Amino acid sequence: MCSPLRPEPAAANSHKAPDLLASIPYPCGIRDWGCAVIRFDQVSKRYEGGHEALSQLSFEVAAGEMAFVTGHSGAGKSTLLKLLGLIERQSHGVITLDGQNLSKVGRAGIPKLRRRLGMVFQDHRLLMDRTVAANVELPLMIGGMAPAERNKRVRAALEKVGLLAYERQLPATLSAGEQQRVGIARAIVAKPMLLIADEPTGNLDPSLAVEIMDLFAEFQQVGTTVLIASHDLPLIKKMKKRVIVLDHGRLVADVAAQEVL
Amino acid sequence: MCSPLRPEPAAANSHKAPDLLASIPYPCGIRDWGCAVIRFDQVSKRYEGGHEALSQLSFEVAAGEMAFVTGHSGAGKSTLLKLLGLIERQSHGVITLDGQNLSKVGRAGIPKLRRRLGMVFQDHRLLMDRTVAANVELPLMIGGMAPAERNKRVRAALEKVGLLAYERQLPATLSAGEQQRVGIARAIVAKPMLLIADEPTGNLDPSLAVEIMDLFAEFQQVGTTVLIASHDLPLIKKMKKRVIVLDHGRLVADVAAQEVL
Amino acid sequence: MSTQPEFPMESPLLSDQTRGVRSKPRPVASWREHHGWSAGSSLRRLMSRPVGTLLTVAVMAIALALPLTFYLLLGNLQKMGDALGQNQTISVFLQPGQGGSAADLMARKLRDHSDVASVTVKTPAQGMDELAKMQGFSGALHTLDNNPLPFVLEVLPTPGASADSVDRLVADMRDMQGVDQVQDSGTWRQRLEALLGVGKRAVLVLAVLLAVAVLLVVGNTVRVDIASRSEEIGVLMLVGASRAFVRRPYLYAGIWYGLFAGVLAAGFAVAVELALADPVARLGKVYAGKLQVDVLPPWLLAAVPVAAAVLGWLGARLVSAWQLRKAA
Amino acid sequence: MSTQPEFPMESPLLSDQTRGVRSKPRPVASWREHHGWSAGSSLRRLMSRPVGTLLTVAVMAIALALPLTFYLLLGNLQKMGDALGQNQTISVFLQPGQGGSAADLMARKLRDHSDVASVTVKTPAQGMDELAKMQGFSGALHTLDNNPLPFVLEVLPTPGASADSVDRLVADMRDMQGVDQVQDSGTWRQRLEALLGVGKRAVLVLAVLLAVAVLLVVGNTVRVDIASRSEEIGVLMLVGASRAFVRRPYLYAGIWYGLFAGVLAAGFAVAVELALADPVARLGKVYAGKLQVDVLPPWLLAAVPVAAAVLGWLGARLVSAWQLRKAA
Ligand SMILES: Nc1ncnc2c1ncn2[C@@H]1O[C@H](COP(=O)(O)OP(=O)(O)OP(=O)(O)O)[C@@H](O)[C@H]1O
Ligand SMILES: Nc1ncnc2c1ncn2[C@@H]1O[C@H](COP(=O)(O)OP(=O)(O)OP(=O)(O)O)[C@@H](O)[C@H]1O
Ligand SMILES: [Mg+2]
Ligand SMILES: [Mg+2]
Repeated sequence: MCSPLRPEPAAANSHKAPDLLASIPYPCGIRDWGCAVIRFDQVSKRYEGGHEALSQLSFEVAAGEMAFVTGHSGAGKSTLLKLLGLIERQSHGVITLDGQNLSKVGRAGIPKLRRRLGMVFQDHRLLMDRTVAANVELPLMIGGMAPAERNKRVRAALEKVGLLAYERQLPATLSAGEQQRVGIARAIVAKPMLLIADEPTGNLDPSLAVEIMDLFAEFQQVGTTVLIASHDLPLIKKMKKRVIVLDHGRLVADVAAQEVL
Repeated sequence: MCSPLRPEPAAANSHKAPDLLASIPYPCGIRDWGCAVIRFDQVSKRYEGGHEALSQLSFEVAAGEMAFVTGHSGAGKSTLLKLLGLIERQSHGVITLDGQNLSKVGRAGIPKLRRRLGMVFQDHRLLMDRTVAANVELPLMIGGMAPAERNKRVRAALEKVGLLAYERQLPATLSAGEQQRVGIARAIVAKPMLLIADEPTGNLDPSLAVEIMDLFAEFQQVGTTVLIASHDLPLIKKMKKRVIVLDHGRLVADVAAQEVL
Repeated sequence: MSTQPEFPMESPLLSDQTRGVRSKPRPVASWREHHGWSAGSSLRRLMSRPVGTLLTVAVMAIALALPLTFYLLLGNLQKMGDALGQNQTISVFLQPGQGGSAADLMARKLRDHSDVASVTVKTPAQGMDELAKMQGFSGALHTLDNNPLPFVLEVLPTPGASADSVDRLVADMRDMQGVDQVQDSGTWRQRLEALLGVGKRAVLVLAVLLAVAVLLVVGNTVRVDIASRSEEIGVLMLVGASRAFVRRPYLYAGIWYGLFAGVLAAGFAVAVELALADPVARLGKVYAGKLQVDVLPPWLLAAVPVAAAVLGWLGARLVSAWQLRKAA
Repeated sequence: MSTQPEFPMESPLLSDQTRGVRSKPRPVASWREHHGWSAGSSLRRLMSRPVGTLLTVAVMAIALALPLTFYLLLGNLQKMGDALGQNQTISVFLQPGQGGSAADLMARKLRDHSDVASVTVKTPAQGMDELAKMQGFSGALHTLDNNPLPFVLEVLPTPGASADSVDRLVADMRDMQGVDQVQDSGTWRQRLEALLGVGKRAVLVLAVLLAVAVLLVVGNTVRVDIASRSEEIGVLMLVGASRAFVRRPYLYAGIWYGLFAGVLAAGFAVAVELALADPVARLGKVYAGKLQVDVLPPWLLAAVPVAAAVLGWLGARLVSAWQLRKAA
């Protein structure tokens, strides 16, 4: 069900869900295609120190859409993604995620919501005393999946990021780029309905970065909504997806996929 | 004093110290211009897990030179820099730093050596419970500088990376790119004789990355030797400095500044 | 692009059409699994830093061993007190006129008293003999032709009788007809009671201190454990773990700490028992074998680890609830 | 590019031509400065997590308070023992033939003995009076015309005399000429000595346990403190800090922990003193005011925080040396 307030995506914003997606039946079945999965309505975030990291942000991301968030260092990209993961709470405005008003999600609801998201963090956030495989397995273990299936999925995810050989190692013995990919594997292993990635290619060389972006695009192909914060403009241009540009916490541009040069 | 084994830089390797530098009296006075500050001689590094991160690496970096180390994720860039900071020890070969054989540096000598280096770490390594200013002040405090002078230098360094306004904040309240710049400020504040930066622009947007690189170049101008690991090829090309390319731990190319396209 | 794209995971996973992790709900199995995992991993974690674990367990064990030791000491003191008390007879002097039959009658009456263990009748002749022996001038008094001593009843109170009930017994006997005087060597008992009073009060004070100490040590250890893993907790919660899930390994850690500390404490207590055996045995000799060392009952030694584990769990539960409230 | 490029720091820094941080060596000033900073920052750090600090300090304080309490208890027990011992007189029965002058001579001789506090001569008449009163048949013995009792010397040993020296005194008196028999109510003293023997042994066992506990608590706290800051330590060492520099705040933390715990422990001990005052006073009544509560001397109360601070420093020193060896 679309949120009733939602304007037609193509009308209000300068973007439209790619035609290609319209033909694919969405496996989840609880939402219509092209319906807003993420909806920011006049959202502001002022940190305790008094710094306004986001101000009056309004935009929507449709189900099955892939979008980049970009902007200078300190523009508010991470803050935006943190609001979606309920890591921070907005100061003003309404955020709707899959029809759910995030302000209404209480302490008990946070874990449930996070289990439906896949998040890649800018600082990796791996458990240093567990193996790579155990790190990737975490969301599945928390979800209570059976060990045999868990194992299969973990290996599949690690294979996707090219780290199957590192399965048994501790994260501390990996290079920064390898750690980043472990974080990506952990985010995708549970097949989330929404993938949120904060600077997922910051430690990757250009060719690997393209591979990872292609992986995210693959997820989009099967209906996962993908939101990626990145400052890597050449890469963003290459991907030809929607781009949301922030500047000092304000939305200064929202370029539809077709319009990306 | 040049190490006697050292071949003429311009002869053995395909690089030469820029002419400009030759005219500047080096303030340190303990080394000749163009003399090798860093010398790797058949250096290999095999980690405990059995992985050979570097193999038979030989190269020199002259005093006052600025060089990039690049390569794919896991190529061994960070390992190379860690050997110079004595964070890891090589398995084979000889590393000479400013005429000193690093294998001969004992436990007591490590802090002394590190105080002459400025290191930017890929994972920032800031103290989360001290303010930005206190973090940047660390090397000066350890060096025993007087408080008034310390304060002056800290403000100068923070101003250089554009974070003077964040002086009193805790690092946790900064964006990733801002944290990275704090790490850079800490590395330059003591005016080290050798600057080692591991992916210093991984979290910075392109324009800021250029600014930071220019800052490193400024340091080179006054005689500081600079070694930067980076996978940002466009940026590296723009800087027109020497580039050392690693691939699976092997040196596969060493491009002199003049030859960078 | 006319074919439907595959889900970007390997083929074995494609069969499952639902998204997310809860493909087949199996709450009980996964709950049991995570309990097993938590118990195992928390144990491995403790084992992976043996020195730290040993230090913590040792501190807790000492805090647990002290009350046990006091229990042991107080038990032995009480036994000693009882043993000392058992030698205390009360002498009831009958009036000079009372004869042997009156004495026997009275003795029979007194034997029915609940606080009386035994009554011995001492004739004037026996009294004179004893007096002569006791006062050290053997034979001298035998020269007296007219024995002036009265009949005396030697009353032994029941071993466990309290000072109060003995006092009442003495008063009762004083009021009996034909009794001239009752002599209770009461200072003895009074002194002992006073001594034990101080001891009991001191043990109470110490027991309170130690109970607080046990709780503090367990709580502090778990607090510090959680504080040092705040990053791990943060990560777990970021990937969707509930509070109960995050807490589980810490609760098991608390249980393990308690269990090990309890076993060690029981060992300590047995060691103290052995250390005490020698002096108590020497004391026993004074009473010609009447005194046996009071040892800790096996059920108590077995209960200590269990109770300590419960205490560890409780401390972990309290502290983790308080600390996780601060986590995001 | 013909002008020399400026060092990329602001102008006030350009005047200094040397590189690095050691522009003007000022080792003593910077050393003092860092000590002050370490003391201050470690204190602020403890204060910033008051609950945790309080828990740790409380655990340490209890471990420190226990030996103090035992010291107090043992002191009071010893006093009681002395008080009980003071009532013990030795009766020396002279041979029937010995008259009053011989008794006086002997008494004078005995008074010179170092273990003798006082000697009282009891004439046969006094003896008869006492006997009559003691045995409860007042007047009956007065009818005897021929007093058969000998002279008796009541010897009171010096209050502090040990059981051994009193035994020797008894043996000496037995060997004296004109002495018929020496009666030492020795079981009393023997019992008390045995009791105190058990008590001393127990206190020794406990004192060892507690000394270990204090060290463990301090060491464990600092260990955990350092372990939880391993990242900070790593960073400090990466930017060139020496081990001594890194360690300094932890040593100060150890000192602070010890100091606070010591003050708290002294407070605890005073509280225990007050709790003991009442039963000891009651015991004192038995001895008609002869017994005074043994209190902890002020110098000891003052020494506890100092000693605890030293202990804290020591624990921090040991553990930090061991843990920093593992750091890069
Ligand atoms: N402590 C370690 N133990 C074992 N292997 C290690 C360790 N550190 C690094 N490695 C391995 O050595 C290789 C080189 O690592 P290094 O960190 O030098 O790569 P890098 O070039 O810096 O990569 P990135 O661009 O991703 O940072 C990697 O394959 C990594 O897995
Ligand atoms: N916890 C916090 N408290 C106070 N201010 C904060 C906090 N987190 C972020 N900020 C501030 O909010 C602004 C936006 O931060 P954010 O992390 O969203 O930036 P970003 O766009 O992700 O930057 P980067 O590319 O460097 O990661 C920054 O100026 C930062 O200093
Ligand atoms: Mg960010
Ligand atoms: Mg690296």
